[in-house]
Amino acid sequence: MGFEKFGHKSYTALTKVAGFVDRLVQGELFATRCSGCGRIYFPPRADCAGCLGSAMQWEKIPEKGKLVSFTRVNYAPAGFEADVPYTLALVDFGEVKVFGRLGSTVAEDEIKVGMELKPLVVTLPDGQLTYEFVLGNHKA
Amino acid sequence: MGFEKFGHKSYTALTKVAGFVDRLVQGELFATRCSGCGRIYFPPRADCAGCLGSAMQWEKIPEKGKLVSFTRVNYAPAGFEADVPYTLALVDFGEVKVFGRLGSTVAEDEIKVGMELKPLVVTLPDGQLTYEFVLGNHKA
Amino acid sequence: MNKDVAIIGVGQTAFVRSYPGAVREMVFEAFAEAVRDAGITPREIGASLVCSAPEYDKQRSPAGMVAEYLGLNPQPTFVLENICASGTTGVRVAYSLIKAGLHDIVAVIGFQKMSELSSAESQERMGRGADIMWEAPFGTMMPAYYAMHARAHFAKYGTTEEDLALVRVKASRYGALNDRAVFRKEVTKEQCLSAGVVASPLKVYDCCANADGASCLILANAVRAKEISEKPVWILGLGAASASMNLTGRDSLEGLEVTRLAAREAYQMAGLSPRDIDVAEVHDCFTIAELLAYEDLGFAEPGKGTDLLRAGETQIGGRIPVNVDGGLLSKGHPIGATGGSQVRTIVLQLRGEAGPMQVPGAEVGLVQNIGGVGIYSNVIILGR
Amino acid sequence: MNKDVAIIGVGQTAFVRSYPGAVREMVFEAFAEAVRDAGITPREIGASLVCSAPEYDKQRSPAGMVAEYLGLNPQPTFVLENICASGTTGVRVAYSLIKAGLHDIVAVIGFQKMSELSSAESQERMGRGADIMWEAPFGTMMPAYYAMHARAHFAKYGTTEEDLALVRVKASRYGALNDRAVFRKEVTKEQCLSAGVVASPLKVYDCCANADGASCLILANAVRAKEISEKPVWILGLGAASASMNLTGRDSLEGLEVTRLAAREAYQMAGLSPRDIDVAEVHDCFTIAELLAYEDLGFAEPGKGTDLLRAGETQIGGRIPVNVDGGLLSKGHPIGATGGSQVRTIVLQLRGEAGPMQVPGAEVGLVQNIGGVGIYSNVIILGR
Ligand SMILES: [Zn+2]
Ligand SMILES: [Zn+2]
Repeated sequence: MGFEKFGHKSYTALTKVAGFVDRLVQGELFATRCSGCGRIYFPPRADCAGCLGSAMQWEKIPEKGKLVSFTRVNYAPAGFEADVPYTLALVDFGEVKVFGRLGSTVAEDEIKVGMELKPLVVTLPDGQLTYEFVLGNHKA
Repeated sequence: MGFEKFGHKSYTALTKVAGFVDRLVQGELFATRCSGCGRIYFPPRADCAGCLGSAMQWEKIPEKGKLVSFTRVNYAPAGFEADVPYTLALVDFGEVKVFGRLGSTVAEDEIKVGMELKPLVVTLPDGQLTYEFVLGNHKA
Repeated sequence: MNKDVAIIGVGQTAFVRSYPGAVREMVFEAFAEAVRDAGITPREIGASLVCSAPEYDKQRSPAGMVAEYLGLNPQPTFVLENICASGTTGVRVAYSLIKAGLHDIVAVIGFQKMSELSSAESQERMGRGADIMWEAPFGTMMPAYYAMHARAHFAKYGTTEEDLALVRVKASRYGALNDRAVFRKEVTKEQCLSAGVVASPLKVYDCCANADGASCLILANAVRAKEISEKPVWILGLGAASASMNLTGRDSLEGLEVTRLAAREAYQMAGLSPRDIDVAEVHDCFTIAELLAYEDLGFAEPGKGTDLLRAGETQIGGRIPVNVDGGLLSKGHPIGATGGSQVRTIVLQLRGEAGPMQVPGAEVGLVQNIGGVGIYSNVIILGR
Repeated sequence: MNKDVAIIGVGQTAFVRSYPGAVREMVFEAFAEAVRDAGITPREIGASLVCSAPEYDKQRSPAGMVAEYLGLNPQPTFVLENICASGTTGVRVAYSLIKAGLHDIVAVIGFQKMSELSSAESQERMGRGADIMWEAPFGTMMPAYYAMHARAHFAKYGTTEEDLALVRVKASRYGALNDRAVFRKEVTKEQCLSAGVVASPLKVYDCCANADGASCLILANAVRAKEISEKPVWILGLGAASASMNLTGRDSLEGLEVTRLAAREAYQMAGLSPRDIDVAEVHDCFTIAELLAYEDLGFAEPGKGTDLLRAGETQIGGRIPVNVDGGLLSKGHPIGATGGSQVRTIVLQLRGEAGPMQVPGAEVGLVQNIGGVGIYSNVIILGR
């Protein structure tokens, strides 16, 4: 349990990487790195697809990423209708990429593929935890 | 539409054999017979698996059937909880077999594989239509 | 040339907004057409593969229901699922069952009755097609993912919304000729460009139409195919691949590596190259997907798909006509039925029976069928 | 003797009431065990087949999620469904893909996390496993159907509730020895007979335990199998059949014709007869199903299964030991994982690695796996 706290809407409660949420509570976004072979994973995982080991260490996502692509959506699946429009984005942090939403502080007309972004952990009004991507000079 | 009126709980509204329900409304239980090759089907069908024709005629289920097997169930899926216990049965009417429930007028201790039964159309309290199997001497 | 397994019969219902009957009755239409087309009886079919995305169906384990209704008991039957690519995975598995010697003749049956569920139920399922742990919690849907691929292609190659509109204009022209298509109106570039935005840069006409429908293919081994069929269409090449469900696992978004890999395998097995293809059906669930397919299948160099499109080379009369049956965009996309419908179109083309959509003299055709947003890809090369 | 395709690796999680992690993490356990058992790396696996009854999973199209987590991209992957028989259908399809030459090594992955859904959600799905037009509207569930088969067998052959209890007593004895079983208590005949009635004449201990679990099998062609494995277990025979979903389409209820047909095919392909089988795993989702299997598989004449059972001939040391791993009854029945688990048990038996459950000197084994109430049946014969 614990993982149901992650996301605007959660579909999964039980996972061995529920520690991800504990770190969100601390305001930090983490990947996992395999202690056996050194592969790093985002999304975080309990098991390594490379060496089949299950010893993982948490590792913080860097502060500087680059926007790979994005879209502003006007339609949403059940449970997200009240959120539209919002912007989904893929951001490259070097060793890992991260998928999520762009923060509303990023003006629509300044969004550009290749722009620099950083992750920001956000607590939603209903208490759910998530993260979004904001400008590098964003002050929390 | 129309077929949603069939059964204690319906999962299907649209079918080309919705005429089955019209006949239940008349108090009668029907099979379909292929006009092309003469095969008879229960459950009724719009299409013949034998000759691939789609011309079907309605044909009444006979009044005399024999109990093939039965079970009295104490647990039920969602939507049927209030009905338990009830008795499910398969009855052989010669050219076709019919699956359904045994009427509550059939005493539990007289139920025997091989006994003679006839179909009886029943309107449920919520207006749904179904049929059950009752003793040959049952008066409607 | 591989001539071990052939397609000897094809069938398809009209794709419609809402089929006025039960799933089994809809499937029967496609099946009866395919069986008649093949000139066989259901008894001769050794196994049936039922291709469907099960969350859209109320019946659990629809293979049992379908086999019973079609008179395909006691032969083996099972369900195959690769979301939108289920139908062509059915072809791959049918080919294998036949080539392995387990069956002589196999039916590949695809269906979806999208109208079976309420709109609220559909909306609920749509969110669960992405990784439910890591992407679905952000509120994701298919158009958003393809929109991100489009945006990446725009950024790298200068592709524009007008290019996407050209794809839809072409699809609508052929869709208007196809009496099995759900969307039969021609649309103009201006209509496409002025339509509402679904997920930027994709607008309403960039998205395919949901539809109810069924398709059926009958495959046979070489001996039976030659006995039964005057115009068998041979499976020359098969390729299949997968990619990470999470976008984070993709190397780039400007194309689908999954299609490049599947295509390489299919060309290799067939001993053919992109230049040998006379007509193709590609998975245009969104306009951008057709452009990506031009490049991923080798019809154009990376970034040059727009040149091919703008020059009209993917229309009838062009170098490589693509989706001349209206594609998913206009023909409609009943998920489990789509792959079978694509294959049917190519089979009719290679037999010279495609009517107003015929590509003159087509001898070799290709089908590309994608599941999810590039999670699965199947490429099939067919020849006379 | 057919020695074209072998099983070179097997894995299984413990079957448990509620797995304390995500589906992908559960599947990983079985997969890692099978890959290590085979002595290969995931890269060598050409395709993965994911066997699951999808309505129990929140993730749509779990093949994509599973392949990503297990490092099986970019190889092809898809979902196969035959309800409870999904896993052995996976074996049939993997065999075909390999024998057809499309892949050298294929992983068959089965799973179900029954605890993923709430009890109310499960109850809702249970009603939709029967024909939703003609049987589900009466309120049907699996135990009711098997109860009707039991009642018919009782009426025709004089079988009793005590006979059914004997099946469960045997299962519980072996389940207690199996550290992967969910139910590890021994139960007595008296406990069985005095338990509450679920659907007459079936009582609580006549029904298998729901469970969470995953299984994995690695299959390879003959060349690779001999290179990689010291103890390959060969697929000697395969048989599969289907029956009408509606009970009205069955000729009789005293046995399952679907198993008789699948068995005939498997024996024929293997060139073997029931007398050649040293150990068997049969689909005992309910006690009556094991009795029917004795007869349908030819271990006993019709109506004589009870003689075999009462004489102890289906225990270790008897003529044909059956379900000596506890069966579905005690080991548990995580739907998509069940077939793979049955095959794993026979593979371990034929390798002589079954520990306290070992049947001495077993050389030929058989698996029978049923989907739904006799809708689908697969029979597989394995040999060293
Ligand atoms: Zn590692
Ligand atoms: Zn007929």
